[in-house]
Amino acid sequence: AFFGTSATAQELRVGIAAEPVAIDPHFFRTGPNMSLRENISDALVYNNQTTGTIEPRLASSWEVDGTEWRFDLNPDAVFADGKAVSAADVIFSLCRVRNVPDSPGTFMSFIETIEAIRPEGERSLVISTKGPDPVLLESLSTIGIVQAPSDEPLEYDEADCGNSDWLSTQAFNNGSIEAGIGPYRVTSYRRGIDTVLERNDNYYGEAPHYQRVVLQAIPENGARIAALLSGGVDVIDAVPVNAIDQIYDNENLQLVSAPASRLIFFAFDQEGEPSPKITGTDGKNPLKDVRVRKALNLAVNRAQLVSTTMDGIAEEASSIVMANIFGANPDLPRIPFDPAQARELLAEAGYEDGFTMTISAPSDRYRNDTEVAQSVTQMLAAVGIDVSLETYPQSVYFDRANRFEYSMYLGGAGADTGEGLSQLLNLVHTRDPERGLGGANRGRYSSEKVDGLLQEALVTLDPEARRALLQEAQAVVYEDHGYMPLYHEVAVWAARADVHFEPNAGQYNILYTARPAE
Amino acid sequence: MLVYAFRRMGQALLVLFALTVLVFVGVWMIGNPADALISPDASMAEREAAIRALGLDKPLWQQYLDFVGGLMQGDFGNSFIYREPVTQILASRLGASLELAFAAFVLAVGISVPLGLYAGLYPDTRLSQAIMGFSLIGVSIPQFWQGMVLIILFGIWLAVLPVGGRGDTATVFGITSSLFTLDGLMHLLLPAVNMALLKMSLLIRVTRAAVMEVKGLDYVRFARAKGVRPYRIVTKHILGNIMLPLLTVLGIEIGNLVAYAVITETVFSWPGLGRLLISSIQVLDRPVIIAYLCFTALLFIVLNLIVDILYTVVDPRVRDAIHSGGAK
Amino acid sequence: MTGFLREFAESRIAAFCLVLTLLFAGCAVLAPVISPMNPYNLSAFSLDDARLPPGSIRMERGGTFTATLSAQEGVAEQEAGEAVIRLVEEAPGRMSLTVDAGGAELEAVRIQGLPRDASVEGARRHPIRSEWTVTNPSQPIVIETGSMTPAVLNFTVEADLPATATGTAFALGTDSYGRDMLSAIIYGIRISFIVGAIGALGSMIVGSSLGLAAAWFGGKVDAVIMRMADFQLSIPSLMVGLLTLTILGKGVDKILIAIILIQWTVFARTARSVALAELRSDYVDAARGLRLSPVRINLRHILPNCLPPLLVILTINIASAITLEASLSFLGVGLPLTQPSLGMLIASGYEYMFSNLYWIAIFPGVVLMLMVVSINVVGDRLRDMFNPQLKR
Amino acid sequence: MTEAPNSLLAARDVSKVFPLERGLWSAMSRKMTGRPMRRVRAVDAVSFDVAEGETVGVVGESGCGKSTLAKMLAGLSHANGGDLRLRGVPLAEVMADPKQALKVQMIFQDPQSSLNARMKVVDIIGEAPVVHGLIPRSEKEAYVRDLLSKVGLGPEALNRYPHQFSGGQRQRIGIARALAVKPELLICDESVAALDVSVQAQIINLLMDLRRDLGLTMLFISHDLSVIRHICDRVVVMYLGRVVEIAPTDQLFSSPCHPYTRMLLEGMPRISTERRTFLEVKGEIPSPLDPPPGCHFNPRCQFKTDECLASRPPLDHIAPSRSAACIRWREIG
Amino acid sequence: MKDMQNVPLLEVDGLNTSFNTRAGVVRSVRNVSFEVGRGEVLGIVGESGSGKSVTGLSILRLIDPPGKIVSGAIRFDGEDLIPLSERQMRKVRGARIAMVFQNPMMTLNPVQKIGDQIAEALTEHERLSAQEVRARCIAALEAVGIPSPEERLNAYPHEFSGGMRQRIVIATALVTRPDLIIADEPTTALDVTIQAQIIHQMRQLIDQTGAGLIWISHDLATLSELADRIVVMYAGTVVETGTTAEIIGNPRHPYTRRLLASVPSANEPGQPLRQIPGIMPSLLDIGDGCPFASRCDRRIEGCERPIPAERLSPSRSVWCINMPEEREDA
Ligand SMILES: Nc1ncnc2c1ncn2[C@@H]1O[C@H](COP(=O)(O)OP(=O)(O)OP(=O)(O)O)[C@@H](O)[C@H]1O
Ligand SMILES: Nc1ncnc2c1ncn2[C@@H]1O[C@H](COP(=O)(O)OP(=O)(O)OP(=O)(O)O)[C@@H](O)[C@H]1O
Ligand SMILES: [Mg+2]
Ligand SMILES: [Mg+2]
Repeated sequence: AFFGTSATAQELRVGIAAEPVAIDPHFFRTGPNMSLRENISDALVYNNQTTGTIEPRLASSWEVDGTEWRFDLNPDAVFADGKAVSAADVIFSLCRVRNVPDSPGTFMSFIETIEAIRPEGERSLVISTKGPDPVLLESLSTIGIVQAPSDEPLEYDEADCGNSDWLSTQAFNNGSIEAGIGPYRVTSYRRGIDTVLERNDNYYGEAPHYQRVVLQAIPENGARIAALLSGGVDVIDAVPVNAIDQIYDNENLQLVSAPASRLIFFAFDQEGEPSPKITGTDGKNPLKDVRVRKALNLAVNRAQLVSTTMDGIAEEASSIVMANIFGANPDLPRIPFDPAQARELLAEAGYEDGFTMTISAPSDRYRNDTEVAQSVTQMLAAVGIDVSLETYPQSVYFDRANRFEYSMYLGGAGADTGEGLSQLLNLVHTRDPERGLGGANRGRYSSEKVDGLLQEALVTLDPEARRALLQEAQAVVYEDHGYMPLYHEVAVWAARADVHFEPNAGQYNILYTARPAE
Repeated sequence: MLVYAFRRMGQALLVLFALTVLVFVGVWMIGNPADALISPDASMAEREAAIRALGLDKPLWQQYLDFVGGLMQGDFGNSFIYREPVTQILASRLGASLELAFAAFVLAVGISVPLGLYAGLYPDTRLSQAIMGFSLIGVSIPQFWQGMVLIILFGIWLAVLPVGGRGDTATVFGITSSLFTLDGLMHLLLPAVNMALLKMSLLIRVTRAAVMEVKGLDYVRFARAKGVRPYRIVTKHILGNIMLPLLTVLGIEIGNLVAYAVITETVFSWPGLGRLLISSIQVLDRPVIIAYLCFTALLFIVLNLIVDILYTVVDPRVRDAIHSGGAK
Repeated sequence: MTGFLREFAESRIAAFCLVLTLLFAGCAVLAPVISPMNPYNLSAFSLDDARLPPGSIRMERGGTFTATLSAQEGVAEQEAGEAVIRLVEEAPGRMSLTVDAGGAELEAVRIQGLPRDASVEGARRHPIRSEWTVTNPSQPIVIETGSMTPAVLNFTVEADLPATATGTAFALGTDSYGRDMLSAIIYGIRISFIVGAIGALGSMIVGSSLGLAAAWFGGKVDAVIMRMADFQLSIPSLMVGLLTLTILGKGVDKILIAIILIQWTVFARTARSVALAELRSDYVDAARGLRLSPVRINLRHILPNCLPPLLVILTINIASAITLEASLSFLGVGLPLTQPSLGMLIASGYEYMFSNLYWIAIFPGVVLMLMVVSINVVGDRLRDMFNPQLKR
Repeated sequence: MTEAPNSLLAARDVSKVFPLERGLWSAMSRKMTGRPMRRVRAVDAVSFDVAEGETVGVVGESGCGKSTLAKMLAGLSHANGGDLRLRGVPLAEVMADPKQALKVQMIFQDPQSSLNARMKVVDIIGEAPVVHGLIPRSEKEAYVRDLLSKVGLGPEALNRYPHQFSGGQRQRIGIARALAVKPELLICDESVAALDVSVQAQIINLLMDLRRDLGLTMLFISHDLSVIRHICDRVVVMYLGRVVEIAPTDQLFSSPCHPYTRMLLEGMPRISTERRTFLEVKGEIPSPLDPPPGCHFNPRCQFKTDECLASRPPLDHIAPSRSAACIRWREIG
Repeated sequence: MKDMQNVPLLEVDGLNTSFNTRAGVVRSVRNVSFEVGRGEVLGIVGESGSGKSVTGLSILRLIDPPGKIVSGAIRFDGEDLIPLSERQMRKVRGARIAMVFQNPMMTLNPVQKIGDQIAEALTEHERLSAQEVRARCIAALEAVGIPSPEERLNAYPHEFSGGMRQRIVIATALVTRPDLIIADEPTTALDVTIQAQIIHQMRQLIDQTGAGLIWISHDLATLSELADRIVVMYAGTVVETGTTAEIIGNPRHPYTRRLLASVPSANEPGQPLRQIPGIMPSLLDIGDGCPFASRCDRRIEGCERPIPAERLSPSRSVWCINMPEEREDA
């Protein structure tokens, strides 16, 4: 019910666009689940994407020596039954990630590099990785630690760790098992309606302000705004672009935002010959020609796209990794908007009359995705390409993308772990299903040089050296015009003016820092 | 007639069978549930793991056989995303859907049939014209628009009604519903009105058209010649004779109210079945879709049966027609 | 014919709505001729014109001067093309900014990159970003610098020369792509009218035929048709549409097929129910006695008597056909997004409900409303006229 | 009974039964209580012949199955039993051929429900002849106008709808419709009942002209005995679904053989300036739902014997082209 | 109330009823006047379409738009019905004046049991127990000769033959024991024995309660034996009124005369019946002259002008300016 009760000092009501599908922190790797997990199930460490730092959580301290990571657990952290968190719980949790019953999308990729885990007494453990893993902490920050059913630590291996009782997801969902230790605990979870959180009074860290938080599922944009305007909720997430102005003008409300790491881009099919959605080129794929890719990049007026189509709720992008994120390359200049040169380049490449191309975009995946795609379509049309747009709901869209049915398609890729390497590996590394690389690289951009740089970064622990490698890789992609980066998203929340709500670059709803505004 | 009922049941089974096949093939044609479920950024290995976990790596016919096997034991399978029995998921939404449908139905029928009667009886009065004009609102303004206007009007400007969600529930006679609490009713009002408006225009118009047909007939005049009260003329002689089209429309609309309140449920964040269906279609959650459609198919078949039986109750002539098999 | 029209026009409102309906039909036929702009030609409109309110005139952008200021000692001066941008510290924490564009009037000055606690007098701050916009700056712009000290001055100033009008007017404003709303609506009417009218009419033809057949033949035929209807009814319309179009591909004709597949059931069941009662009338026997063919008896004798409720459903289904097309196109299986129907315009305009751009949100809806209302009123009037009981 | 040599229509033991109870509930309750299904024997083993060119009258109490019989003869409803032949060919076969079938036409008793409320008179009458190619479409209006004038309606009727006419006017539209397709056998179900005598005279003259000129055969159902007497060659008298007497008209009127026929003739009103006392029906009027055993007429019959209660009296051939279903016909006739 | 005895039960005075059609005004009833006394049977005859039913409906004010009672007075028991409100009129209909409609097929509601339809006429006017209502319904059905009435109460109209429906309608009219019955061709579908039964019942009612009866019919024979007085209508107007003996025995208006000549029994069997050449004029915008003039062989100068009534005796008027001589045999 979202009306009548206003934000008391005791209760915070949040209208969320997408509800978590489970309370189980290991069940399903999607934004809403991970967002909830941040509040109810602490990981070993916290990845503060806003500041770009890793903060202690269940692990009060850690040290690294090559492939050996040693974590000391916070002795104050206790589960609901009063038992302190132990190494056995951590091992169990990491093992469980591989063995969550029926998970539709696991967190497995975050623990792939872990070779072994060794408890050192009750409150310490050592994780050894297969090779140097510079992003282990970021990876571990995504995995909530739940209480192991038995005190005896498991033997960590890549299979089932010799265990069979993995705690069912239902048990988490119906509240018979706690999701772990967090500032809040879930007291009621009604799918399609709401999730109610109560303050965890045994929490070892700073106590959150609100006694109760109600997360209300309001997927429809208008309904979510209406709920805020009518006072039914105190905070909403995923504020749609078109409503920003009105909320801004409303004295009782405020907007908070954080740049998010997700890059929205167009990818070019650089392998198909002919390319599936291009005609009028005698079977050639013009997108394999760097001049054409450059021409397309120059044809797009990113400043206008951001200021008009996105109404300023985005950050123009020229390369893959967002400025705040580890590995960003600030030296790469803006990609200029130069339609004249674009036409010249097209002519030079032999397409003075352009060519016919259908570009593809999802209709319900990213904020404003169709509008953005259509704006770009318009811009490409303006440089003489006979371009049209097709859009699909995501259930159809990505299936086709995975079958390489597009020539130029709209995509988005974030830095899940809060640093650039994973994003780059996913997006610009040559597609290599075996090793799980280039998974999002459905245009099949491929550069040996980039691959080499990224491989090296993968085993470079020294941050500065690694940063340089990532930056250089991006410079290569930039020169190659391997992608058409458009912008990085900005996450926006709206809240009542009397509520202090902190934005989060990971687009998570961080509830425990919320409090009444001064 | 008993045979008739059995035959209808047999036909229903056929319909259900066709439906499940259609959904399997349809979902398979539309896209891959795995892609709709997992994050597009996920790695290939994870994707394949997920596909295996969902059983989508098997050939389609095998998946279907597995499904039918489960069905034999009364198991509709687990939802792809929630990994919980779909029957349980559906059941959790049914209450909200039914009460919304009920409220909308009561509103729609309670208001529109009298209005339609009036407009049909006195077509030339101002009020009738106003009713007819009003009835156009329902059809001509898209429902989501209407919903938002209601929200803005009553939720934001006047701020007298809640704008979404289901209110408190109470249990009376073993039925848990928000119909029994004030808060629940307040929450129910706007969505019910939103849903009722569209049905109302339909009902007003069907009623009016039928009344205009019937009111000039001799038996209505004869009833007047008997000195029968206008009220009784309307209820017995006119209503009785316009029941056929009305019942048909109602039969379908009740089904639609329960099963496809998607727009209203979305705009008003009502936790009903319609929204579940749409989100399931979006992510191609096949088990939910199938169970859902089987449910609605049964709903419609039963409603249709009831309507057919009611036909024979309200119009004895139809009874003859059905039994003597058409025109012959 | 004239007598018919005169009779029709006895209801003023109906006459007015007939004119409107014809007007909409005219839009459907003549869209390319009457619309000021071709909204399907993507290169014909530009984001420069996006979101202009109704009555705006297309503007040719003036030039923009951009300068990034970084100077010390409280004074900065930067040349940007023909303009000179100066910054002077007036008092601690207060600076004044002048843009000298060689005497030209400026339309707007945007200042980006100021710290969060800075502010600019008389300017509007962007809701999210640190960007301040001063419209029509005549005097020096005063900046409260907040935590920024003159020593580390580092922000960007953009100054726009006034735009010049080039003549094309947007009577109903433009949408977020810079597309003329009026043209988009006219073209949208074209699609929606065709889809709505033909789709619903087609459904009525198919549905009533099946319904009549079910009533006439009874038995097996009845069972098969009615179970088909059950089958169809139990699949949500959106899903039927999705499946049909996924199998058949895109296109107006395919959408029409989908609509007919979806809508025939209501017609069929209504026609059947009324026909069942009519079949008992002597006039049907009389027609059979005259050895008229069953087709003829059904179409010429029974159907007209079933028509009143069918017509009601028809007019209502027109609206839902239009909405259905919009949803299907929105899901990407209908018509291309770049060729929006009225329904699509409404669906996308709906996103602007809570924005200040009322013309995007409301106009298409108002037009649809007018269209549906007028079609309905015309339909009602026709029905009344063809009701012999009301005949004089 | 042997078929007459020039027999056009021959009915042998034709029956029609209407079930009275339908529906799930009554079916179930019948199953449980073992009660037999209730039905109306609307037409019960009726046999007679109509010769080519002959006009046969059918009289009988209301509800005795005349309309039901007429509909069966017109091929509009199926008999439950017995045999119907048109010129020796089973009726079902005749009806399969539209050209042949058209030759049998019926004028319905109820002029209102037999006229389609949504069609104009010109279409009601003119449709079939045009469809069957009897006249070209262009001549439809003239043809209909001509027919209308024959039944005494003016041309302004052409474009009106049925509800705008008086009862008699509607009846005449129905007559015109049947005549429009040039039938050879015309079944008139109370076709002149609603007409005033002057119009009735006009219609009867018209029918008699048609009979004379085209050899039209007619089955003429009526309550008006004076009309029957005027135009019929033979008369079939029915009572409660059965034929009780068949006789040439003059013989019937002069010497009725069945008590019911006698009662009818006695009750026949005559134009007079005297007031008459109208008598109540003597005895109980039997119900078609629950007909009395034996002769159906027995509860009202003054000649009743015990035998009349026991078995159905056969339709005896008592004279050339005369039959009666009464065991005491000799005493009565 | 003694002086009321002199007031006729029903007095129709200068009634005009028209239908406003697209083609023009159909003047179905023009200047019709007649009286019905207590215990009296008034017969109305006339060409089909001459306005008999419309007259009957006008008395009960049941003319629906586009029809309208244009002028005239309908005094029932001395009280004019025209100015009454619908509510007051409702008390008259059914209870005091009952009507039997012409078309029995359409007069009964197809979806209501006939028992309810008969009972309705009672329960709307009187407070009665369910048993009483049932008993009276059964009695009424018996009176009109419907066999096994108890069971038939639960049947629907389409399960009856035309004549049976007609009897049901008559039963409905009789069940309230009204003061005046307007019977519009009530026995056309009935055999003479049943007709006699029905007339017998009506007569009984009349004799017992002093009710009046208007009997609209084409059946001159029955009328001649039943009616006290007869009104002859033609094309919307009354052309002749008089006692039955006067009209039947000695018709004076050319139309009446020719009408009587058309009766089959007045003709040689098998020979063409005597008919009136021509057709009734259209009632559309019909003038006030003699409507029969166009078909009349005695037409003279002046027939096209309004025809005054010729009062031949206190009970008898003829609207003709050139009426034939009295018959010798009368
Ligand atoms: N609704 C109407 N619209 C136009 N004309 C009408 C309407 N109802 C009746 N009439 C006309 O009024 C005239 C009188 O009709 P009415 O029913 O009174 O005739 P009638 O004397 O009862 O004839 P019948 O003996 O055939 O029943 C007819 O000519 C008829 O055409
Ligand atoms: N559809 C039906 N269902 C049940 N009974 C019926 C049906 N049609 C007719 N009957 C019954 O069959 C019997 C004969 O009816 P029918 O209409 O043939 O009589 P009829 O001789 O034409 O009488 P009338 O002279 O009154 O028109 C009646 O008892 C009637 O109740
Ligand atoms: Mg009959
Ligand atoms: Mg009449």
